[in-house]
Amino acid sequence: MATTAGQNQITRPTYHEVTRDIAATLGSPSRAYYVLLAIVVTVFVIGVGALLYQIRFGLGVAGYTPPVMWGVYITTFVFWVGIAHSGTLISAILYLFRSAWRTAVYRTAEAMTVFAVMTAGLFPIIHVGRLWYAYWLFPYPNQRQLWVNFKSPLLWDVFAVSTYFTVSTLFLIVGLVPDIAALRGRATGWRKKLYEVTALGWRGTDQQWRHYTRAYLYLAALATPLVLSVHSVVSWDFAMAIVPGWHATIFAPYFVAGAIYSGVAMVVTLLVPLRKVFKVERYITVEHFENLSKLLLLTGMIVAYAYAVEYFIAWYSGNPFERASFWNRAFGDYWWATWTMILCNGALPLFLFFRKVRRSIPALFVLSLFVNLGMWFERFVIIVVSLSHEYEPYAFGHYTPTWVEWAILAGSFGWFFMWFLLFAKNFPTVSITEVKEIIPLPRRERAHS
Amino acid sequence: MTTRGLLIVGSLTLAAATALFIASQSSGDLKAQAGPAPDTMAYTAPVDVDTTGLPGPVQPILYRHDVHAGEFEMDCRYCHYAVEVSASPAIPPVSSCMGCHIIAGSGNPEVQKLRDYWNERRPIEWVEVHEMSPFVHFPHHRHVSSEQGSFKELSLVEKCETCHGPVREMPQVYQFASLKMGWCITCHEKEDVTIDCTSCHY
Amino acid sequence: MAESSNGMNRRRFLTVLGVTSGGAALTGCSTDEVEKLIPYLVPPDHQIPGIATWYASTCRECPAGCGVHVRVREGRAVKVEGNPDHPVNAGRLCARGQASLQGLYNPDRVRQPMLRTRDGSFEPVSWDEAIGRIAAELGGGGSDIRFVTGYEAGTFDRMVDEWLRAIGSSGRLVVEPQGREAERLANRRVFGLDAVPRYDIGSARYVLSLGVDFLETWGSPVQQARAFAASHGYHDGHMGRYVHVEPRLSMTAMSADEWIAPTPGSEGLLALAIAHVIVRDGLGSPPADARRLAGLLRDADPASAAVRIGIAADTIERLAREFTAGPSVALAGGLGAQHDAAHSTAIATAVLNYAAGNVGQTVLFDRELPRPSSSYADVTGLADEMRAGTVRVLLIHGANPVHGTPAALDFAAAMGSVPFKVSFARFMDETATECDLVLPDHDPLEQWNDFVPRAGVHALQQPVMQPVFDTRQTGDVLLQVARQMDGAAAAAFEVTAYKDFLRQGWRDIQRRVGDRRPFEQFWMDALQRGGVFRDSPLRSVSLAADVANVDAMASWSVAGDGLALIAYPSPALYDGRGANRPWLQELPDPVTKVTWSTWVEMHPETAAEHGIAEGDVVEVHSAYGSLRVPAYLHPGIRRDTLAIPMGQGHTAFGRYAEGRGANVLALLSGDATAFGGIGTYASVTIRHTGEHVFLPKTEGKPRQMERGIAQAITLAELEHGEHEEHHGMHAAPVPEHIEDVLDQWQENQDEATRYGDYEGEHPRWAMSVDLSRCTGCSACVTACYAENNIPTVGPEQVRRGREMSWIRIERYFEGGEPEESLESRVLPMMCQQCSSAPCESVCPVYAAYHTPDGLNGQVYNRCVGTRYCSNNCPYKVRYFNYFDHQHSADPSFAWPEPLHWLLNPDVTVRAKGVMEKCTFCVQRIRDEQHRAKLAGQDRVADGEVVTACQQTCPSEAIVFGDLNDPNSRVSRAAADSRGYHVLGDLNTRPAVTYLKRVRNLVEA
Amino acid sequence: MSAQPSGILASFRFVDAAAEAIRTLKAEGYGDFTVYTPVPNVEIARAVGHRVSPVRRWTLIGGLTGCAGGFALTLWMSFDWPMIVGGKPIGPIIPYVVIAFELTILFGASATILGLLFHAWKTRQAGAYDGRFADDQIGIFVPCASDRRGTVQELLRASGAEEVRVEA
Repeated sequence: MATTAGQNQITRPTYHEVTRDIAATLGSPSRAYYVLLAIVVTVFVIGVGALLYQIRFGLGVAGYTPPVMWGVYITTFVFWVGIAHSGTLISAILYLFRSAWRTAVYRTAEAMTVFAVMTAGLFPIIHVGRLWYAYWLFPYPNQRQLWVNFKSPLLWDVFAVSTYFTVSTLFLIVGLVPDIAALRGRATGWRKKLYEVTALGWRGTDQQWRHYTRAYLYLAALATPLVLSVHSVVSWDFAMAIVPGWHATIFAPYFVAGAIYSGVAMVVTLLVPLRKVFKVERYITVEHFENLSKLLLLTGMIVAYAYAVEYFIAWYSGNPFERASFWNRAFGDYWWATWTMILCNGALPLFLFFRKVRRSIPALFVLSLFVNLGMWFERFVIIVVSLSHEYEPYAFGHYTPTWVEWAILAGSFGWFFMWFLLFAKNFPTVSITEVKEIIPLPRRERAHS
Repeated sequence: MTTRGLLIVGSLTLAAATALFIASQSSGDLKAQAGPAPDTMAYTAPVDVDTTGLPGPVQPILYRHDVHAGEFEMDCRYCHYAVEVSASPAIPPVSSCMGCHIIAGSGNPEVQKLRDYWNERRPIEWVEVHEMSPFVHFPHHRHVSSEQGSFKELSLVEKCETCHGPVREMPQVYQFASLKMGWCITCHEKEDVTIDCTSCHY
Repeated sequence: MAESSNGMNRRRFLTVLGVTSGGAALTGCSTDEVEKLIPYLVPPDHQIPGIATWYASTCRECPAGCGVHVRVREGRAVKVEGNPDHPVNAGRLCARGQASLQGLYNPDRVRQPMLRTRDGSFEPVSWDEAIGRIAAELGGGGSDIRFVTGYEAGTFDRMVDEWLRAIGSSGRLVVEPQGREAERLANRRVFGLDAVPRYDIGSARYVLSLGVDFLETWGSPVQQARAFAASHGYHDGHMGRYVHVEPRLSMTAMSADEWIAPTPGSEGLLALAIAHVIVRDGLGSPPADARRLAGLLRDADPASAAVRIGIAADTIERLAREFTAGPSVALAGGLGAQHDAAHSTAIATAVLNYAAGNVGQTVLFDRELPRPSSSYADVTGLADEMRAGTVRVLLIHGANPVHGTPAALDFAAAMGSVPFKVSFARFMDETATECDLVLPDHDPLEQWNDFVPRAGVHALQQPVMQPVFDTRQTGDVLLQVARQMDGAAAAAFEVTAYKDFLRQGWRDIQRRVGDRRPFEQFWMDALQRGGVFRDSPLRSVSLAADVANVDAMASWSVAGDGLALIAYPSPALYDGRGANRPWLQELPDPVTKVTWSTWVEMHPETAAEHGIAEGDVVEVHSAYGSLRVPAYLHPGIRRDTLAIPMGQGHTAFGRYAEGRGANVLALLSGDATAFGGIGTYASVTIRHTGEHVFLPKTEGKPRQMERGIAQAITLAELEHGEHEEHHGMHAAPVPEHIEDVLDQWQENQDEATRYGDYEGEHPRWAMSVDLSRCTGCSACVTACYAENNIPTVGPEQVRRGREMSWIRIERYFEGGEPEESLESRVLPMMCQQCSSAPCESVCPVYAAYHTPDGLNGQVYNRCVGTRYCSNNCPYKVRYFNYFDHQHSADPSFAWPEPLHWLLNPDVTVRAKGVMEKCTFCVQRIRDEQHRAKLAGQDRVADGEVVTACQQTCPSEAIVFGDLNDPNSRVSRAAADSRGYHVLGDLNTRPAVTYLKRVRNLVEA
Repeated sequence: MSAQPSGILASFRFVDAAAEAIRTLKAEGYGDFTVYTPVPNVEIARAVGHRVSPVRRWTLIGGLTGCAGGFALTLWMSFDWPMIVGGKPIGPIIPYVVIAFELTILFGASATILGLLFHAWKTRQAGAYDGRFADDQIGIFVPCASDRRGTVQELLRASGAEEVRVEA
């Protein structure tokens, strides 16, 4: 049992307090919550409207300009898949490493993962020309007797993303069961029914714990390689192509690091308001943020390093196409996107070397927003800018997104936050059981002496 | 167009024969009702059919394939004259109907309809029975002239029937096969014909 | 022809058939709406559904009069191709010819007779009413009746004359912008002969063009392109040399080995100076009396001339030597070079040709001279007459003077004072809208007619299908009018139908060509072959008596410190008559690659001086008017020169032409030049308006960044056995041993992928493109649009780079820095059908895959639209349907009724959201394979499959065939030492082999 | 769960007390008691002394099935309608590794969950329960016949149970 709690011993709450405080987060929320919910739902609906418009008239309403055949949609797809990664990282990898501080934040991260994948999964569909046939990408038996092309990285994506969604959802649910059991008694009305069902008859008997702990361990063990594979696969969508600026061996680690980077940033973005709104500062403390920001710093520097390597290899390989492509990135029509990305992802995080910044929650919040922005632009630069300057100079083109694309992008945020808000209101966003776990059960000796 | 020339000559004689045959027995209908068909006939078409409840779309004229192709054993190519030379088999021009029906079939209301069309110089708007998706190219000439696999043993009309079904017994033609891709492929694989996509899709 | 469909409504039949075949929408599942099949009442002769019938006719898109074969399916003309038997074009056709179908099916055709009402609008009237009306207006006829036609050489020409005579008038005018007035005048002066010669470019080894766009609009472009390819195309070690002299780098100039940009208007002087040197040094084999030219040439000594031309004197000396080294020809003329002194250019050229002994060798005069068509001076004359009110009735056929003459002339206003004006236009163009009665003529593809493109060639036109609309052939209308008039007019013609009149004429032709057969035989034979073709006897010419005192020194020069403006005819739109054909509008200009609009070509430095960037709207001022046009920065134009193409700026003429660009004629003088033509040069000043537009051009970057995409090599290098062009592809040199390993590996992979690993013997379809023949004329592009149902997307989409042309002509510039000659290269880029195609492996649903016969198959109905294939295509030859161009209810529908009748029933029309691309005309391959199989052939023979682009290429640059047949033409071409694969280093193993362009440069 | 058997339900505040109680119970030969804890606790687990959960076998089998299935699926489908793309072999192994890998994870994870549900269901224990056991109390339920109740209550109190009550 991990007795070395990441937080100082003085303010350690008792089991009862934990249950009470976290159960309190499920009470009727403030007005702000509903306002927020209303806003995100509206944004989501706008996005849906834009999508319907696009379906009616064709993808031409988006800004695609050959040779740039992939644009904001794929950029956003990669962005959300990336966001998803930190969740599993925190819940699985840190679990295997037995790092105690994760317990307070992993539930949020995990929920974020599930909803981020749900969002990401929509974009390949939105992006294809005939989305009503998107299901042809699945190898299902059909009268045509045709199958799919497993050599295509897109197929790998289909499998990777759907696997990732399934596993991370299972992971979330399994973690929730004991908590729900703990809340069962306190809830009332329809929620009581809900919890009684979803608790799956959990009582915390010795046998249940026996199987539970094992199962959880193996899930974590499986999720760990999965999280690494998923973004590697996503990166191969690009690395497998011959497009200058895509065709690079560094892509898999580069993308994984970037994914975790953006994911952690998003966790911070979510936790800061969350701990205020639900008054769980006692459980999600500055210590947690400092740990997160260390993670940010690490991954951020890996990403920055990857940028440097890309340019170096472009020069060192002597490949004229690569050189031209990267020259165009830095000084071409899209210089602004490239430099936004470098500033947000490479430069700003360096402030995290200062302990003051790491422990200043407002500073972290702002920084996390910048990182989110920067990571979106990273994908934009990789996808759009590389495509705009390929092999045929005659066929170079310049792509600018249209309002439809921006609306659908915004809509995706609406969709994501809508789910997150609904989750936060109805399920504990801090794990009751695991927070208790890092608090030792009272012992008789200590009590008497 | 020598093939077509021969076709026309051949089919005209056939037409003449048919015309005489019909003319010779003005009350042939009754005979057909009464006894079983003479041996000479492969198949006897029912005299009147109730179109309601018959499969297949209702046509502007109840053209009886079972009578023409079945009972009178007319060759498919008499009407669908292009089937051996062209990708599309051709819908018979009204004139080739009138070849016989200028004389034959008087008193038959359906024949009367035909004559009206002819006299009013109106084309007949037949309803398409075998609908194929527009992005599929089905070369009829290649199929009816095929010697591939089991097609070696088949007569022309049998080749037609592999896709079109027993048209010789259809008072009103209906779609016999699904004509879906899987159905095509099954046969192509069985007969060891190409299954290259661009042999049909382009 | 598709005759005798006895009253059955062909139109309805066609549309219905259109639904089931041609206009078929591509959807995933079959449509559930009920389709109707409508048979013929009586089948038209030799028409079998599903099998195309071909009719020989004549293209009337320009005066060249090429012979065509029209492909007719189920009674609809669906494709126009060159007539191989025709002496003019030998089976080839230009973009304008390919687009003639869009004239036939143009949705903006005048669908029935239209009469102007009091309020000025037009209302439909019956033919009888209309004809009655004309007869009434003509009354007893009279000399105050004027009949304007386009250039007609043949029976209709004769009929109009006879008809006019019958109604007692001689007021006949032929309005043809390419009047070639200057050349005719020159030959009058120099040889005493009012005619234009035939230039035998094919047998010349040295071509000197003095501003002539002989590959674009001048003379007979297709014939000249063929001849030029014969002369200049590289053929085992030999090729001619071509020098082009013009202030701007035109499409024709792009093929030149040397481009000389003289001071605008001074190219005549150059010709004269060359002649001077020839006579001075007695170079070559000049005719005996050539010395009579000495006096005329006296002042044209190289030294002084060079200064005025703006080149080095020794260049002139060199050109003179080159010119006389072998069979050569000098060309002058063309609207694009028609400045006020163009006649002295023509005179100088005639003199030069004579001095070099080319007359009778490469410059040939026919014995029988065509009827000289009237000049622009006559048009101005007519305008004056009309203003003076001495014209009572004006009839206009096949000409659009209101748009085609300088605004300064204000022809429209002049027409205003004519009481009754009749137009026989097929479209409501600027002139027709000024008329009181419009009697739509048949389209050339719907009518009986004939045409004499040159002496000895009598080409027939026959209707290839039932008229699309309620139109009537003007010949018939004239006969009917005559019959309604009293007295002489009625008696003048014994025939009642123009067809009979035509046949009468052909009885004479039969007599003249000395054909003994019965007429019907002769006639049927002529119909099938497209006419009767004889070589015409030549006449020998000698210098005119007073040639010595002809003044050839005149040259045009800019007024004051202004800039020279050149108004040149557009290769696609000609003088503007092509502007209502979407294919031609969307066809990128061969030089600037701009579509759907007008631009002003300007040298980058000139632009910089005025602070002008590409797309900035410039106001161009001349003495006669001003124009606002966006700038296009063109390195291939002199710093003191601007150029604007003709053809746009229509105020009428249908949805595709109206309100696009500007009409450059607004800047030109309304007066005829000394030689009686339009002066297409003007002195102008420019002003930056501060506005900006995005030019709808299809080009990304004009430089190929040393990527060796369009490669060239000099003749000298080839002779020295060098075949590598040095481009910067290998920045990091690969060591020898690695090189070997890579080669070995590539060989293995090539072996493995040659058949795409499919079992059994298959052909490997492949193509070769000879860049030493390709001129960039873009005929292949339009042919591809026609064959493959490619939608036109319009300027807005072109701006977004969404044009769909499966084959595009890439144009790159090399050099052009100060003190460095500018070289331009063109390269037709279509799907390379790679063996190891990057696009195939990334498609998740096998929509892109490799066929056993080596094609890079694209299954439209399987495509989901991930567009991954396009990202991964290094050649960028995959095109995506961003909108629903095939859906009639959609705003972006590309074939408004009846335009959809030209859809090729053998090719699926692609739907919204799918990727499409070139598949080497797979429908033609399959058809040939069916044919071969039924004919009992075991395989398709070489040359039996001909792709649309190959078929039409005027210079025969494209060869197509089976690479697995070692004896096929394409195999031999692919083995050529000039052969290379674009971006071959990517190991995509393309099936398209390009043969390097060869440049015949002078030894330094 | 089946009808609740009668027995003694004790609740502890201190984990070591509960552990001691468990040990004595086992020593006295009471095998079929149930321990309720709000969190998994090693000390308790040791005292109860279960063997390692068999769930891991499910994971293994699931994973292997996924891997095999992945290769089978891809290869069979490729050869069912062989189509050349990009001049590559019909059934290359390397790209299919990705699919096989993802299916390994998918099946492994799903099997683990099924295993958890199955075993948790198989080893379910009937007995009295109190909501506090999910909060901060440790509970022990000893099913026993009415005649033994006295001794068991004694035993549990002795090991330090705060509260012992009879569940009939």
